[in-house]
Amino acid sequence: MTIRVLAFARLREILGVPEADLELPTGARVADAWAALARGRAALEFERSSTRAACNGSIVPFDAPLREGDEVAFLPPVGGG
Amino acid sequence: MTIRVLAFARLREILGVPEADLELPTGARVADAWAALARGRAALEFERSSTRAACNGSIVPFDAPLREGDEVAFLPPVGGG
Amino acid sequence: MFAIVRDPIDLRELECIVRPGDGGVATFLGVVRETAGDGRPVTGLFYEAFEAMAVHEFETIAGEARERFGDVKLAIVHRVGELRVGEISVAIVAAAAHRAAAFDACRYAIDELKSRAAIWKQERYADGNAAWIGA
Amino acid sequence: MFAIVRDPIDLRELECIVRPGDGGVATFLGVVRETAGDGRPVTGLFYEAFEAMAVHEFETIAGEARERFGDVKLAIVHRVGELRVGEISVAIVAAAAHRAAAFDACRYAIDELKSRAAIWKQERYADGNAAWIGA
Repeated sequence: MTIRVLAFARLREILGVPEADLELPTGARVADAWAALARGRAALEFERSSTRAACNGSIVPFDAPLREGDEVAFLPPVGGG
Repeated sequence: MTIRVLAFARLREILGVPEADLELPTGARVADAWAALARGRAALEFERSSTRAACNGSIVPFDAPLREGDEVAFLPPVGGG
Repeated sequence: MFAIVRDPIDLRELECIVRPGDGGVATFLGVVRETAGDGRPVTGLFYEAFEAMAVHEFETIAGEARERFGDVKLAIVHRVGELRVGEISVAIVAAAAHRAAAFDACRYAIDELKSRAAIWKQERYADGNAAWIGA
Repeated sequence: MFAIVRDPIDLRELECIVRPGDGGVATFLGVVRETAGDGRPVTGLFYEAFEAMAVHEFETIAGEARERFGDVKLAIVHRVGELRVGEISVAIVAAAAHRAAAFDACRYAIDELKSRAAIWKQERYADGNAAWIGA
């Protein structure tokens, strides 16, 4: 299935693009999307513990299941204001 | 001696003018200036307990002495904002 | 900037107090409401001030705010005369490096202004009556 | 009014939320400071947002403020992109019948926005370096 991935701030810089499509096997979870991104990007490993995930605009745990067409956003610590 | 008197809001309305000169005997106090205004103006009696006095811009007690040329302001309860 | 003004308050003038090190600006605007405290319809308010004393009180209040909340810059302007519903009667701008001091100083200033400054307000009602409102 | 904007924030648009029954309007402006938290000179800030989520969070925060502080109307606008020193990054306007609710809601909104909203800030230093600032 195809998942849309968004990344912001430091994560966007490490990823190199603000968004990308990922092909994941049916039954994949948010953590699998993260692992797919982290492959070959060692810098992402250091970000994992401070990163939150949102699926279709709502914060979800990393073990949340994904469905075809979901939009998964990876959010580093926020700093607006 | 001549004293300048200022009155605001309700007190100004009762007095009929925003300011006036009063002739008072040497040694007169703020309370004497008030009494001179209150003569013939019964409505001022009801205002006395809620009125503060300022002499030359600073709050003073009613027994404060006055000097020639002083500016005495009578202030009803404030209500700015 | 501490002033009693007769014309509509220009907030941009007050905002000139913001300094390059200020990261937080808290503002309070008092607006003429369409109803009195007791619910009666109001057509407008009339304000008057003992200008010299009121301005001096604004300066004193700003000094007290600096003592309490640290390096905060304040502007306090109150309008006098006839105001219609929706018009701004008082504007306070507080600027500081961080937001806590700006908020605290702004709130302190309006609270103290209302309870201490030589300013008076008359409510004018739809039925033609009017009443002076004392704190 | 809840928005992420790219152009300079127009405070007059936010102030349109004021209703005829509102007597107190509290505003907060976040301004780009010339120094970072650690004292280093800053040439500007770069903000980015997950716009849909940030705007939704603004709405949620406004709803929470109404639950806590009563009938208060909020506008929250955050700017993104490159901002220079002195420019406004965020503006919050809170309007209520009385000043306590307006102040409380304004402060609640900026506190919550800073800790929760999907917005990121990069400090850009005079020496050419840059760093993302996390809450």
